[in-house]
Amino acid sequence: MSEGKVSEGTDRHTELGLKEEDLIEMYRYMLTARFCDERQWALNRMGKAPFVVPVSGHEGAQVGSGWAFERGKDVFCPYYRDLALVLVAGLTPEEVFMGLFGKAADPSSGGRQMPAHWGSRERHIITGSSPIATQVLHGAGIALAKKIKKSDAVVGTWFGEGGTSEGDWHGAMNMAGIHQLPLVFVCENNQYAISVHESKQVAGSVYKRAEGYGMPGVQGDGNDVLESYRLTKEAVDRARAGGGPSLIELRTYRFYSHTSDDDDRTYRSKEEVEEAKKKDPIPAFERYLRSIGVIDDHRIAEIREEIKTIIAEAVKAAEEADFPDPSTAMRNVYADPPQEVT
Amino acid sequence: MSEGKVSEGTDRHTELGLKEEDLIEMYRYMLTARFCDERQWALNRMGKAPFVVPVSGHEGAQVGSGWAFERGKDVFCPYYRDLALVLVAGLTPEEVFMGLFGKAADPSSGGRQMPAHWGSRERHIITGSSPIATQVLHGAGIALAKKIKKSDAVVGTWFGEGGTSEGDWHGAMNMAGIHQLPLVFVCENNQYAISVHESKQVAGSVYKRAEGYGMPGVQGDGNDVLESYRLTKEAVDRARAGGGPSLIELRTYRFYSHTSDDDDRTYRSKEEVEEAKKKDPIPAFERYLRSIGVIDDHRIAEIREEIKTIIAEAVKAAEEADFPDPSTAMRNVYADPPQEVT
Amino acid sequence: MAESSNGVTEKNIIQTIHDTLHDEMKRDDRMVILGEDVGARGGVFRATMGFLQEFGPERVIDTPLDECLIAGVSIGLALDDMRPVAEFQFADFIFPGFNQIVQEAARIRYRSNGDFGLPLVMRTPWGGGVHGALYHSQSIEAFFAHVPGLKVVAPSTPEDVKGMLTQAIDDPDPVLFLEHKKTYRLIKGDVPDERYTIPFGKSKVVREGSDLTCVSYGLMHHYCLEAANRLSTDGIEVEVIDLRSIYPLDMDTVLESVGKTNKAMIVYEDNKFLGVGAEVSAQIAEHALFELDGPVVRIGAPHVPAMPYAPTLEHWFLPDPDRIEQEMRKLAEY
Amino acid sequence: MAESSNGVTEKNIIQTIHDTLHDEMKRDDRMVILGEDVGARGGVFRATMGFLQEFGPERVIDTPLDECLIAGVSIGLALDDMRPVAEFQFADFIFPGFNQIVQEAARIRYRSNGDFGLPLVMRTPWGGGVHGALYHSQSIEAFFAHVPGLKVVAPSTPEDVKGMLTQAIDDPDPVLFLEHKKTYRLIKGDVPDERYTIPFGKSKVVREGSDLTCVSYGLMHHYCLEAANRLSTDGIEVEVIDLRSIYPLDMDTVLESVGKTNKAMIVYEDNKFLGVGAEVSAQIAEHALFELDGPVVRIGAPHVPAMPYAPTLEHWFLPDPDRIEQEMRKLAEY
Ligand SMILES: Cc1ncc(C[n+]2csc(CCOP(=O)(O)OP(=O)(O)O)c2C)c(N)n1
Ligand SMILES: Cc1ncc(C[n+]2csc(CCOP(=O)(O)OP(=O)(O)O)c2C)c(N)n1
Ligand SMILES: [Mg+2]
Ligand SMILES: [Mg+2]
Repeated sequence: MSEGKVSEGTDRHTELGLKEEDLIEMYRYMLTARFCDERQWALNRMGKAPFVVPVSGHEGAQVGSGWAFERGKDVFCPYYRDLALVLVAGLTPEEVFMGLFGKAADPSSGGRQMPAHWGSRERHIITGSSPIATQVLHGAGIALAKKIKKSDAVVGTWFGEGGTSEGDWHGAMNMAGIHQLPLVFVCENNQYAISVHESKQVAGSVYKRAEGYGMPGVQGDGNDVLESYRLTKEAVDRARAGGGPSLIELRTYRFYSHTSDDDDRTYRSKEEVEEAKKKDPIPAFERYLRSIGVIDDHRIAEIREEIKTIIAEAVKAAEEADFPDPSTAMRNVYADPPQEVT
Repeated sequence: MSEGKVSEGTDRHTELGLKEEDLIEMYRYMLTARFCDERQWALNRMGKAPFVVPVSGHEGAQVGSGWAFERGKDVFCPYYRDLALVLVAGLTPEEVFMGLFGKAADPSSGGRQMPAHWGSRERHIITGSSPIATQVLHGAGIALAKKIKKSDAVVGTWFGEGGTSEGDWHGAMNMAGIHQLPLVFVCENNQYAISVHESKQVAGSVYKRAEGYGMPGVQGDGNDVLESYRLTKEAVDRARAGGGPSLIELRTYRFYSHTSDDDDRTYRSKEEVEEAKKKDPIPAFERYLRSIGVIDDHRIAEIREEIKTIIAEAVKAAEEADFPDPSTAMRNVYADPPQEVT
Repeated sequence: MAESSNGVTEKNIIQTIHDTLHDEMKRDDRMVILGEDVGARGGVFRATMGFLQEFGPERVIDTPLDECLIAGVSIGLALDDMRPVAEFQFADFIFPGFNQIVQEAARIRYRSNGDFGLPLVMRTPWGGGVHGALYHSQSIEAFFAHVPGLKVVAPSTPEDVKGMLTQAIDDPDPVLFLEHKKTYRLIKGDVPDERYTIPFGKSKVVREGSDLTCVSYGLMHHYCLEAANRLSTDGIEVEVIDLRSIYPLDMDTVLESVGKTNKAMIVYEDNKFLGVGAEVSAQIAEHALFELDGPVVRIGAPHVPAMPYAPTLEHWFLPDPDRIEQEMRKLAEY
Repeated sequence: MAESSNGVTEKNIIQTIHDTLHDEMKRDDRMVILGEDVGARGGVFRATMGFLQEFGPERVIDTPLDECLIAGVSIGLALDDMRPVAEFQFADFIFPGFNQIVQEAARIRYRSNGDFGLPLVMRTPWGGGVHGALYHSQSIEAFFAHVPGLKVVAPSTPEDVKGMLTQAIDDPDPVLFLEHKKTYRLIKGDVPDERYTIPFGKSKVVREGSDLTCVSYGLMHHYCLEAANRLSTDGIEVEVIDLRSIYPLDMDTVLESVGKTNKAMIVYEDNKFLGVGAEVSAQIAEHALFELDGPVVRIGAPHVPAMPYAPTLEHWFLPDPDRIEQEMRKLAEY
């Protein structure tokens, strides 16, 4: 992994089959995620959002990997960190803020779950929970269904390096390997699970585990959106062609604390964080876009302004929206609700 | 893995630091296990033993790997198949049959557990249960204790290839790799978990998983007792010297059905079983012992007779022993039993 | 298989399960069966015998030895509109899948506010009296019935087994379908050949009586019936109710009966403390207190970790018709 | 930390836990603490703040994110004569370890007929009212109290927390030590500086009364006390019992109180169905039926999968002093 790879003036995207419109859209998603994040932290400090899960730092890995999938056909099994990814998958900023506030219009859960517990049947985003790594097995099951149905849809599942420790992950890797499922495992390795460093989390290394399960494993720079796209696209194409699963480890960093309940100063130094921010995926991608002449200062300012406006409106709509009515609280425990047991 | 390796006349054992007495003892353990097994099946057919877990076929892997540990210091975390191993660790045939009948004098459980759920604090055999692969995590915990105490004891844990599928196994491999624990993982790969073939059980391969967890992994012929010893001894020595964990995959075969409740004819052919029996670890080791002149026909007949006598007496003693008294049934739920909750 | 006559066939319970699963596999392509040894082996109790040959390895899937995987993959299948019927080889071995079942399967509909649903059947053999010792005899219904979002049923006759298994497969929600393994071959009965379902949440008065109400399920139901029949010769008439469904729990039938008999007893082979009998008893104490002429009696297993192996201890652990008869007599005479 | 005077110091609950663990770590070399984020982070609730620095990484172990591992490795440590105190970061996340806890930890002494024992403490923050939603609000005591071989305690005051945590560490058997996370900073009290233990299986009459008996534990105990105090101004005197220990369960104290007040209510924030209140109620129905002048009332959470996030729904879900007061009044006036 070499630092700043994306900023050089070579045309990397054409090789990858990406058009300039793609690049702009990817850039917009990255920025949207970043600005949503900044906004939700601000709301948290204002006492308006009790709980925030930040994405900042992961936008390159998420948008790059997410872009490799076909929306409307493929299936996303994300985890809580994946704000940028679910935007790519089709959630809107307004929906994100509905979830942040726990409003009735939150598409993920109607205000039942904490923020960042994404889900949307319509967008093929599988409902997620808090217990770590359960979604990877759901991904395996969905991929098995696709295989049984002879569909050419591909399933992606995302998780942190901490998520690789649970038995669920092991089971999903094993199942995918045995049945050569159309499943792409994407590890966003930011070196920490809350405070626990990778060295106390992962014996050996994440991507090297792939071989033991009979699938290809690669490691790449998650701060490089195009590299993240390239590695994932190869895996998605292979899976779609019947070539089975892959494991992709994207190295990145989380810029904020784990959540708004965490304080990262107990376990990592300010210097380390500052150092990591130098590899921020957004300016890196901006440098690339400039170098190939797709954007300039003016266009950047314009885009930023557009996105900020969208987010401001989203926040406003979400703030004004209603909380769920307690009279609805007994719904959806079962499809046919029995009487409340009292 | 080449067939019949042990039968050649070269002196393999001296290289391995084994004396002739060792060889004879190892041979006796293998035979004892085999004869116990034959006897327990006979008792089952006579209606005297409701449940039997066979060992036949695994004696080479178990005695070879078990012999690499130091009794009285090292710790054994076996699974139900490990009759030969627990004999090496110090259980007597009489104790084995006490367990088979569920008698009060069964040292493993006083008749509480099914047969083959081994345990003996005195012999450092950790109490086992039926749920697969839980013992490997206990092994990791004990190995961690040894490391904390700066003891040079080594822990061994045994399991089938089916056992590698549970999350417990993954967790133990991870923990052992991270903390470089003095733990040796021994997989007795007999290609079946009840009826499920290895190809539907293990993606990739067992021993290749080791690298992903940062530890050495090797595969060897489990029907070759000396090879099983050699590979395990290397791992035990390394662990004792502070070199961390290892994974050893010993390829073998189970000759009988999974248990007396199983019928293997539904899932594997008679021919396959017959073919596997040609690699029986016991005659193979006999050939080796003959070839180096340690035993001859006469001595073999003598040893067999001795062991049969021991087993006959063991069975008799166990048959005559008492079942546990129901008045003891509430004991040992807690150290200080509360009143029965009625 | 026995001959069918008048549209009914006599079968034991394991045969009923086999045939019901078979009919449903033929009926709905989306149904897949997965678990340990469900393929060539046809399941260790033969519930899926011959299925692999008939339906192929894509619909009859031998999984790795990992119950977490079985549960999690089944959830994924259901989310993609398949109809998974998962087998956990023994109830005692479901616990590695506990997190996936309790935190995921049970909560997916609620947490997505109905956006996702989960038509999932989890079958598993439970219960004791088969020399299975600590790890092949357990009762697990209380753990799961405590979890909103799950349905838990434990029918005890072939007819109910077919109707409720069919219902479980039709059900849009996750169902834990408990099969008492001692009843597999012990209990026989007439089973209608036609497809039918029995709705969950309806218990059944199997024997009418006026002296006391006895509530149970699974093997214990049969033992209670036997005890009640014996007492009848002494003029004591016990009303015997088979709960069949643990959640939803049909307390209406129980309360109505208690209103008539004024005495209640609950018999279960699970550990007594916080077992299903606790809930039944608590609901009686809440809703029918002043109808009672005697204490609400619970017969359950002693507070030891599951059934021991030795025949002496197994016998000590498991309630049997003798003990139930005694307790019934005592309560009737209270 | 507050000043000590007369050998007692005022502390909140999380501080009490921190200090108790700290004292015990100093006292016994064999004690090790393991869990997620217990090291540099000092635990997400700061229960082990500073421990890594003081006791080093061999006794304060950040584990991988795998609760099955945490439970299983702790069992191994205990089997080799260490004194593990495992932290599960939230009660809601203990379930991947369910199999190791229920099948292994709980049964090791029994299945080995006493040859092996298991001095193991499992601490975990439970309970709601903290905007934690479905997966950071759960009550888990019923699952584990149902399992013979485990002890389950849930003290609610700093003094009890110290005495019972010390007891848990001394205990030769596996103990699930439940800490209500909403009480961590909410509840303060005097804590004796000296080492002391409070035996399990003793509940506590915290407020005497003659009109009805109210049994609860955890946060609900505080809410019940508040409701009872309010009612006192109207001349209704509620006897309030803090269970403290779920298993062993001290029914003697409860039954004695019910014998006096003739009315019983159990309040818990877990789902009502098959929650701890079911067992308490069932035992009352079995042993004190004819002492009762009113139904045995249970207040528990509705049958939805845990607490929702939106403030409107969270409020709806969790019993509060207002609702408890109402129900108390109704029962007192019954
Ligand atoms: C089963 C379970 N255990 C513990 C937690 C608490 N927890 C939430 S996030 C987290 C760390 C996850 O780290 P990682 O997988 O690396 O993802 P990251 O947050 O770094 O993106 C932990 C321990 C949980 N949510 N689920
Ligand atoms: C958790 C759990 N699930 C299922 C079982 C049922 N079971 C007992 S042994 C076995 C197969 C084990 O195969 P393997 O690990 O390869 O060992 P082998 O019997 O071949 O020596 C199964 C599925 C169990 N005991 N525990
Ligand atoms: Mg991470
Ligand atoms: Mg095997």
